[in-house]
Amino acid sequence: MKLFEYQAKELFAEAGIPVPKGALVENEADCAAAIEKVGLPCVIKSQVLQGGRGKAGLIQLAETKEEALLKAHDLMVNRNVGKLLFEEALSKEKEIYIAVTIDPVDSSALIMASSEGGMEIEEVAVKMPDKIVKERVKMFRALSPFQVRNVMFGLGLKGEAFKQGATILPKMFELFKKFDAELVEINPLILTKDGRLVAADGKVSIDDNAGFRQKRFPITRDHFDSDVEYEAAVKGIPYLQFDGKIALMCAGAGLTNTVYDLINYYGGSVASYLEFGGPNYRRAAEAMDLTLRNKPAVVLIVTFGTIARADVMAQGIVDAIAQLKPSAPIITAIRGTGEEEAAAILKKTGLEPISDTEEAVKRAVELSKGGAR
Amino acid sequence: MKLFEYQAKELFAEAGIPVPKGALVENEADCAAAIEKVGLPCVIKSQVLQGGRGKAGLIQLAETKEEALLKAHDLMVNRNVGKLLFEEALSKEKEIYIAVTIDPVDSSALIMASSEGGMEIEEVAVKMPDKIVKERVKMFRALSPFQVRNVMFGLGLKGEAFKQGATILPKMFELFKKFDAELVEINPLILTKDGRLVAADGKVSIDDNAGFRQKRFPITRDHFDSDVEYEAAVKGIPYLQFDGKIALMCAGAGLTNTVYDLINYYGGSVASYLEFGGPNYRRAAEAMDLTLRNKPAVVLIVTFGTIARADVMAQGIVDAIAQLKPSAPIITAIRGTGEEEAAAILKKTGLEPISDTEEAVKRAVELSKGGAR
Amino acid sequence: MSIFIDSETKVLVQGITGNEGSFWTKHMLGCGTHVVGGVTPGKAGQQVEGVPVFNTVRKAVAETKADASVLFVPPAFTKDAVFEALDAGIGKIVVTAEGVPVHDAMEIRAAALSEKAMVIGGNTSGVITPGKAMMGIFPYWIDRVYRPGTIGVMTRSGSLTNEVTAMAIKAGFGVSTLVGVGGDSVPCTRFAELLPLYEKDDGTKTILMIGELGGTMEEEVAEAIEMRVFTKPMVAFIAGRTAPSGKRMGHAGAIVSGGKGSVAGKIKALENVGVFVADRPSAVGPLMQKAVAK
Amino acid sequence: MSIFIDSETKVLVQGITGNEGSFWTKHMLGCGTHVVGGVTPGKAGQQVEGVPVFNTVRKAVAETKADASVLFVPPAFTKDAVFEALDAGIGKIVVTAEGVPVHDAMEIRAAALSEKAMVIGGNTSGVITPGKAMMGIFPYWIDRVYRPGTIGVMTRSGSLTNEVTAMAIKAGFGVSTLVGVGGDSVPCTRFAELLPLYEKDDGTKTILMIGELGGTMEEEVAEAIEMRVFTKPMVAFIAGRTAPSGKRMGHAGAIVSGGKGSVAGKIKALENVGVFVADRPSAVGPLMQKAVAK
Repeated sequence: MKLFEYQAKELFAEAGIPVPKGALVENEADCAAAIEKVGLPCVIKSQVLQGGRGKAGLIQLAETKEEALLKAHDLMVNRNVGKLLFEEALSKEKEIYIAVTIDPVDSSALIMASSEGGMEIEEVAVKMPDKIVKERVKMFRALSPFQVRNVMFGLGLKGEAFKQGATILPKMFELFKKFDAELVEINPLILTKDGRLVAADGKVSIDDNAGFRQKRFPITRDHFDSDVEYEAAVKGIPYLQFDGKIALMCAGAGLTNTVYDLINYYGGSVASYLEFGGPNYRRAAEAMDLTLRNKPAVVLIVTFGTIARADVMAQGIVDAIAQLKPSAPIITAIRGTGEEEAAAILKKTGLEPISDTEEAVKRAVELSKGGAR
Repeated sequence: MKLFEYQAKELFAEAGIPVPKGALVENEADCAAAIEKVGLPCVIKSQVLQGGRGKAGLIQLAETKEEALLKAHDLMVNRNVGKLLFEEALSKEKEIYIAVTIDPVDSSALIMASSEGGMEIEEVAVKMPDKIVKERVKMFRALSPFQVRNVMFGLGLKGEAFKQGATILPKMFELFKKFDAELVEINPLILTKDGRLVAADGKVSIDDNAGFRQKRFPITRDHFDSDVEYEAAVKGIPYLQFDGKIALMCAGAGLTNTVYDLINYYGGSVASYLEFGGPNYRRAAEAMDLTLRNKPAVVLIVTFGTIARADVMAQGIVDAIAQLKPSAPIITAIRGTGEEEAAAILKKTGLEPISDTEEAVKRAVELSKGGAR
Repeated sequence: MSIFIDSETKVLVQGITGNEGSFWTKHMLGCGTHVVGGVTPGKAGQQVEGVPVFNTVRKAVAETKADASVLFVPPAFTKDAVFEALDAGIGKIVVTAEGVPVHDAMEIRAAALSEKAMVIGGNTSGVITPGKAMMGIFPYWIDRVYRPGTIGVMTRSGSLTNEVTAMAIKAGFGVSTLVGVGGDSVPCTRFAELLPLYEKDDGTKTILMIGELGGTMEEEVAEAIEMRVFTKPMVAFIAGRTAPSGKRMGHAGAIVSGGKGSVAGKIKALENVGVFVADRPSAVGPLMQKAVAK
Repeated sequence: MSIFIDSETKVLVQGITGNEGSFWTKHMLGCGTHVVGGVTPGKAGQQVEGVPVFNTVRKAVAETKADASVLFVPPAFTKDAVFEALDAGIGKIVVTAEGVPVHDAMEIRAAALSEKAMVIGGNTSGVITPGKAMMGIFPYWIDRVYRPGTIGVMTRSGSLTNEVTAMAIKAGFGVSTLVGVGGDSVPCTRFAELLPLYEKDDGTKTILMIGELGGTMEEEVAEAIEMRVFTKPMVAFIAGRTAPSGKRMGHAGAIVSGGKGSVAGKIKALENVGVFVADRPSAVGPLMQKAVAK
């Protein structure tokens, strides 16, 4: 789960990593007080998870109070941004990129740093790979002081800035460990004209699988683009919403991705992606309820040899249909142990069991384009 | 540095390891209040570092207040014990040995446990090695829950006692790590008749080399048998006091031990052991001052090829003699670079330089027995 | 004739007394697996499907000489259970749990590498040598998928494996050993690390690799082929060719971000070293025939 | 003709700009050591005795191809400095510092073992191949001790090494390589771990082991001889035969406690496997002649 910038900075501040003076605002009425608190000029930053906020106009600089209020109004009202972070504007001597992430091959923590802060690290990696300093920290080992020095010398820092950087990195590493992070990133880490290092932005991503021991930041509606995605996440059912016509209800992520591909190959479009394999096979009704929210033209159900018998899955789907009475046509390809019984069950409800996945996809695409049912 | 029992138990209590109700007393006048606090019957435990306190009569059980006061008086006045720890007497269902120590070969932390608590582990190792449960914790790894279970199953614990033991061991391990301990031992860990596990005794030994980061327990006069040993320790000069006649001032621990052996071979006896090699070679006067405190019959100085030139060492000794004017005869075997110059310097002060260690030892032994100078 | 597991492998089941553990112990026995013992702390002395239960892996190994272990242990306790197996000298471990924290998986992988052990998973169906033995949760009874043969299958998926493997079987082939490395972002064993085993195995003539978007595992396979670490013919199917960037597609590891992990990149890397890449499951059968003929 | 170090070994000096570091750099160069670089964070660009100084070991290795490093770093920073050297791929490290915490030494030893590196020390004079090179703080100029020859010396002591080795030299011998494993209770390399190196070294005909009370290093040597890991003749001198139990005799590792580590036990173990044990330094020469004749 990605944290919002203000949450990341909350962690930074607690850990002792310098952050700009800031104030979080959820109501337009509080903007004036926020500006008062952080001073002028100030930066107004939309608290949304999407990348490229600057280019998208979601981060604004304001010189005067009036300008700040106007821009905040625009973001909150016209751009529909729920939370704004007001921050003091910093003077920039230098911008640094620094992050702690994971290296799944080496299974180590990977520190990446670059003196080209502000740029995306992927861009630096392509354009000037020499500018990236990498330092791997072995599992079971602590971050050693020599590794911190390697990074700071690699960034070309000197004197006071070296010392400050050498205290910031271990704190980032500590957060990485303590919060089961997949990423702790500061970009840019600004060296101000008066010689301070300050985390001007912050990205922290926490491993969803560690939710049982990382309870501080619960998922919220703000983390998702739609109500349904949020609801599905709360229910623990993998679900993604798109703007096409065919809703997928498949068992197994790999199979779902394959069906997604096939729909595109055959010129169809996907309305939603829902995976109800594994332990979710008993939750056909819940899954179908979510699936129908986006008003798909067709529902396509594909499974093959899950832990549940095919007939059990078929019965679950039949029950769900009886309960929810979907208006969209339903195409099924339910295979595996008990598939004959499954076919019989489906037929009884008027569904035609299809045994070949591509056949089922073709049928769904035709139907989604208004073909005969 | 070994901690006193009451210090170990202070750490245990802080860490959440159950200890008996206790009260530390430094003045006889406070004994009554201590008994009041811990209740009767009570155990009165002399806070000294020597082993085998029970057999030596330094731990006493008292049923009544009068008995307790009498025994405390005896320990403090007749046995000259400075600190007494009064503790509630525990009912014993079972006694367990459990310790975390180091394994220098495997370079792991070594947990040793035995259901034969109360006995010294070395004795158990000889008499019933099967009763010892060993669990090694690799460096860089945390103590894993499975290892705790291995120990608790190995001890044959069940139910509530298993659970309590499984919380105590990780706390011991934490203390071991946090305090740079060479040993954290509970012997016995008592299972009381009402089903509680309580640390009835505690030994913690902290690595002297970690003194720069372990400052909580400073060395005190109580840690040493004599004032001189305490003073030498404060000065950082390795010194041991014995009751023989020849005081050793040698450079290098190995050479000192060899001279110690040779003196015994030749029928002599050692008054004190002082090592002034390494960085201490500039401190001849301090070293000689300590050496003379025990009023030795002879001072024997042996060095061979230290970092310092032999003539520098010889000059240091000559200066120390001039300053301290020792009455005991001094035998010197100072070899290495500049030994000719050293010999000349010594001769000038009336000392006879000897080049062979065994020769020097023989001479010292003769002198210590009243032989001609 | 197989890698990782055959009917001689002495398998332990950690978490054997749980619902999943006992259910799949029955099925593992049913398909021929030599399950010699189970471990659940505090349940020593019990039996599950005739298999003796021990309190600790150390004890179980001492009594049964087990050399492999499959875990039915919740994600929160998986790291401890794997460490317990490694500590007891077990060199082959399968983690079925879905939801093992990434930091735990990294520690498990690091420990396994340093102890020259192999941990398969998490979030996997496990390993199966059809007709002989399995460690995990396969519907081995589906004959049109789990038929013995000479294709080594390695996969990141569950159901998709059935879908794709069935296509190869339909074309007249069978499976030597199928290994699911799992769908997590840090699989404890990576595709490329299986190749030396398949290379050495006489029973494996070709490989069917079922990959998907995200990560770099398929690219590493291409590198291994380039380095001639692996020389047998290979067919690959990679799901997620049309998946949108930045979305996590079901599996934790199935995400393209910052331009990394795209299926197009994987296909290019594989085709460059002579791997036959199927664009859809139905293409797998014909390509496999072509690969074998090579 | 030597173990661990010869005149080809490219040596780095960590902490080179300190008093000790610069003083001994001069002497190491003086005795022939190929000192290629030094490391002191923040002092890159300086020179010490003509040797270039770098900020990090990684950089120093990249520039100089150093394959060994000797540390003149205070005990509190020793662990970090050793880890830095290991991380940079250096396989031979000498720690001269006295007072390295035991927990740090344990971590160093564990890291070195897992990375197949050798860390000598702490609390040692280091390693010297007389006439060729040294890493450490030996008074190599004392000719009646540091004379080239065919005896491999391994020792826990400093001055005692001079005392005892001089006796062997006096009897007509010389030293191939002398390794001080140090007097700490957790030496990062143990006597027995040097034996395979001495066994392989053509320049070493016999071993002189200078041990003392405490620990089990001498017993491990006896075991290695028993296991035929080492087959050359050996003379040993063990200090502390008459030392009282329970007292720490100078070195951190020199203590007999709970009946463990007594010199009597060591001598018995060694004599059992044919080691010639000298009861005093003067007995070493004659025994060495006897050993060589064997």
